[in-house]
Amino acid sequence: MSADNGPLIIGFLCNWCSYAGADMAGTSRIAYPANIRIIRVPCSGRVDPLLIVKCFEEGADAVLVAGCHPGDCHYNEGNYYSRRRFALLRALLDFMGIEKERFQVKWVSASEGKRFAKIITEFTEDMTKLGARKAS
Amino acid sequence: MVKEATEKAVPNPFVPYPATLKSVVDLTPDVKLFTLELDRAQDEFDYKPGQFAFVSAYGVGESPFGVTSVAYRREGLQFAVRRVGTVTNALHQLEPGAKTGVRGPFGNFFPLDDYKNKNIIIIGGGIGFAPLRPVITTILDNRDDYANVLILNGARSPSDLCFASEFDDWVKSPRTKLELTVDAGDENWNGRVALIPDVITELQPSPKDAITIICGPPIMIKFTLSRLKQLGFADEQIVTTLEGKMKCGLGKCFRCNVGEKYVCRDGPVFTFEQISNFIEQF
Amino acid sequence: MVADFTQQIRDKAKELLEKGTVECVIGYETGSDGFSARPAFIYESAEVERLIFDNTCSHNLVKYLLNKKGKPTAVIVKGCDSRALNLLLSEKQIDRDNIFIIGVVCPGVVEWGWNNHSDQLQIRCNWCRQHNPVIYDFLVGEPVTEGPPDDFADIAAMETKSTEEREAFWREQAEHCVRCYACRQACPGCYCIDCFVEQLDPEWVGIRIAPEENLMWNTIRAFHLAGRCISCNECERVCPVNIPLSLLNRRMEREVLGLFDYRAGMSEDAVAPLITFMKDEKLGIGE
Amino acid sequence: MTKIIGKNELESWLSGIMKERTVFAPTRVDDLILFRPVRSANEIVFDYENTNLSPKELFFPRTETLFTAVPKDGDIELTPTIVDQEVILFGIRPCDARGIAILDGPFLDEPADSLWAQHREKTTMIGLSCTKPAPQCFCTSMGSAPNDASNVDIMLTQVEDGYAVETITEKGEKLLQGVELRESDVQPPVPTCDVNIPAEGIVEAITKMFDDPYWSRLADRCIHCNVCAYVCPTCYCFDIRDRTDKGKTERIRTWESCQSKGFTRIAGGYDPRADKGTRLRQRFCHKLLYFPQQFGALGCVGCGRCVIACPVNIDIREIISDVQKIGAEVGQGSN
Repeated sequence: MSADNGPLIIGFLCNWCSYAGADMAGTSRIAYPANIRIIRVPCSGRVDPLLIVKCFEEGADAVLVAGCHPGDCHYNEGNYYSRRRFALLRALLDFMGIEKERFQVKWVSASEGKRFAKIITEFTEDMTKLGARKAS
Repeated sequence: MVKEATEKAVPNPFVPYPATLKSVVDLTPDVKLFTLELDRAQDEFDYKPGQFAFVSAYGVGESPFGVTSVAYRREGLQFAVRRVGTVTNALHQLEPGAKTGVRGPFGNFFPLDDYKNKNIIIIGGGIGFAPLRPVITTILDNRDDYANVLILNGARSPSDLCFASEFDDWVKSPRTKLELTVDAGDENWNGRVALIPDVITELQPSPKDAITIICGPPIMIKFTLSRLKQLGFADEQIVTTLEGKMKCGLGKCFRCNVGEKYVCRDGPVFTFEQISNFIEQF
Repeated sequence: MVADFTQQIRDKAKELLEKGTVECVIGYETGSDGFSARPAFIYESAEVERLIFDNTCSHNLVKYLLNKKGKPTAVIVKGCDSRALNLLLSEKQIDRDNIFIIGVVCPGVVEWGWNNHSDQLQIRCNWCRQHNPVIYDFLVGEPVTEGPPDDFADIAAMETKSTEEREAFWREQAEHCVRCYACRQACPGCYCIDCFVEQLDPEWVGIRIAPEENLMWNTIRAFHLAGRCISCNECERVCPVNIPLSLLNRRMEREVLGLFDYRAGMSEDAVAPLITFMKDEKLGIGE
Repeated sequence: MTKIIGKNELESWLSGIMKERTVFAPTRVDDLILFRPVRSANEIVFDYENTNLSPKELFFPRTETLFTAVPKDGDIELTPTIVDQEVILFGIRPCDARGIAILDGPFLDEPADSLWAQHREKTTMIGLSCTKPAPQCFCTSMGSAPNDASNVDIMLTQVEDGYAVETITEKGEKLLQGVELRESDVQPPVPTCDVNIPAEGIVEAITKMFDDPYWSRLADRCIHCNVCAYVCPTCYCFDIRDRTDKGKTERIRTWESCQSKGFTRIAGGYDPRADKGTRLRQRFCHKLLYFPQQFGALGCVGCGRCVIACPVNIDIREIISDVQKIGAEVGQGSN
């Protein structure tokens, strides 16, 4: 959390849906907070839990993984696997002292530009309320 | 013991000498020749063929490399670095003018004075040729001190042959033969395609008054060694420079030991007679 | 009752070695303190007298089979250890035909330690519902009926703490950790050739042995065991600074049980939860 | 005449020191006994066999920055680490103190390791002799003793009404300035550690049986973790790599153990000690052969920590007697 501009959020966005959704938000001039640093990944299934734990270790206040709605995955099964993986990871992180709210997974399709912006805005507000992570 | 160590404000032996990268030359697709110059004159150090030094890639670490230049030519410190790990990858991204660090010189060296008037056979495989180049440079600069010289340089493919630009000078030198070989040729390669041990059997070098200096991957040394033995070479006539895992070069981290010997301080240059007496088989 | 376990094991080992069914029997022998057991590798039938079985036989011997690939080997497994056999079989790490399994109905194992004449059962025996081996070729002891399902009381207790308290708890444990990797080396589920913690490119976990790096190590190690840990709790036993690793493993075990009704190592051809899925399952994430 | 300091005077003396200098002492941390900085005398544990981890960590930390490299106007500024903190190490056992003294060999051998030298210089050691050696202890067989005071600055030995005080070095004297000690004619007890391990002639024996299959059989049960090396007061192998955080690069030295898989793997993947038997042999040969050959003393002080901590009971004392037996048989045999 850099003191002045609020929580530091890392966002892993799947190239086919969520990243396109973010583009959609941009092209339709919908503003959303700049706290999120977006990393484009081929699929939510590509996101290794190591990446998420590394984000928290390096000082991120929150991490978002956004992918296609189950069934729309460009690679058919990517989000099915990642859904299970992140359900377990969130439980482990919470158990180890990283609040559940700090790690969000959202299914955002390419057409949901508005919804994407809403998600990011709410997420940033929640994280601002929650405050910086003590550890970093 | 502790008293005077701290009193004379013991310098930290792990801090490298600041150096600047003068030039980077591609020797082969994955080997670059780095020329470094120490920033501070008082750090200048003398070194002999066979000695090595650690080169730093700040942010990643440091690795030991045989110094491939010769001190008396004053052309700066040269290292042939093959891109194989994290440090070498980082080094390969450095541009001339980059700041780095050198720690050394470490280890013993090829006792070239003892080889005077002898036939010298120099066998190098791939990047293993890097520590042998200063030996060649020294011998050819004092050509009359030595009898016949046979240089055998082998590599995976023609483009992997190290120091190709110097082959002509070597061949021009009197009583010097240069044999090249590759594991696999390419369309414009009309030279020998064979493994180094087979080339030894083909060339049949005579063990009389001869010293063989060999360096390369362990597998190549193993087979070449047995062929040389078949030709009558005795263990003390065959010299190599061992490659061990090294982290300090100071005989402290105990990563490079082969039995009771430290490769970094007692070596890296050993004769096979010495190596056969190590309690631990390398 | 446990005494004749030893004799049955010795007789079976002698028979297997003399008939040449196996080249080696991996079991337990008495250690250098004359009391607690340690792993034993018996190659000659004359040596079977070294084999023993009592309530200090804590080690999970299954992982040693990874060093005996292609060599017919017998292994002695307790109830919980036997689940590690199914884990490694289902992950194609060992070959069923090369292994002769001597299963032992477990009498419970006491706190293991050199010269530590403890008679207190290990914590894994309190939550144990697997006294009978799940897979065996020869069974020693009479199968027992298991108690009520495990209530994961230790995990519930930890969850009563606030997030800050939990964060502080694991941070302090991470300060003790010296990264000796005994937990990984003892774990039958940890057999990667190049473990992520030692990878240099990318360097996931830095070189420092420091709380931040240690936290990352313990978190990902626990995650890699999610849906695979068979709760033999050897990781916690071997830790030189007594980090309660079972809390992490069992938190994942409870989550996997809850979400996928799956317990690791229960059958040879089980499919681990993270390498399969059900299209329309609701896991309370992403909606 | 024996000088005595009462328990309360000892505690008030230590509390006084704590005001200006950091005092490390054995404290209970969960169910471990570890050397930790203490803020008050009542945190100190006095009746303990030995700490779980050895005090070597105060001189050779598990992680230490050798120097920092910071880019500064076109150049890279190297700043070697300076140890400026004066430390008092209270409650170090004689075997551990011998371990530290032994490690002066490799670390202060030319070119001396400046960090180890500074730690040694800045640390004053107050030893606590053992009243009742534990079952795993075998210090007398390794050249130490429960009351060996030769490697500490001050040696305390428990007596009925306090501690007998023996001042060994001037560092100890300086620390004791202004502390009045009672004279008494009570003789401090001389505890014995009567475990006898046949370490005599171990160097010759282990040389003879170096290639014996004993090592690979022993390595069967070894799981190759690093516990034995990290609890040991005389293991000193290390690894070096860089770490960069927000532009500042540090060259970090950390503990490493010969049992780790990549310990001797060189570029290109060749590993001269790939198989288990040779790696396990390396550990015991370093302590019982290479170290004595280079520095004279055995590389083991008999503290018994590895005996307790090894998950599969690889007991160095059992190995020493095995090596002697096999060395003798090999002796009469072929060579």
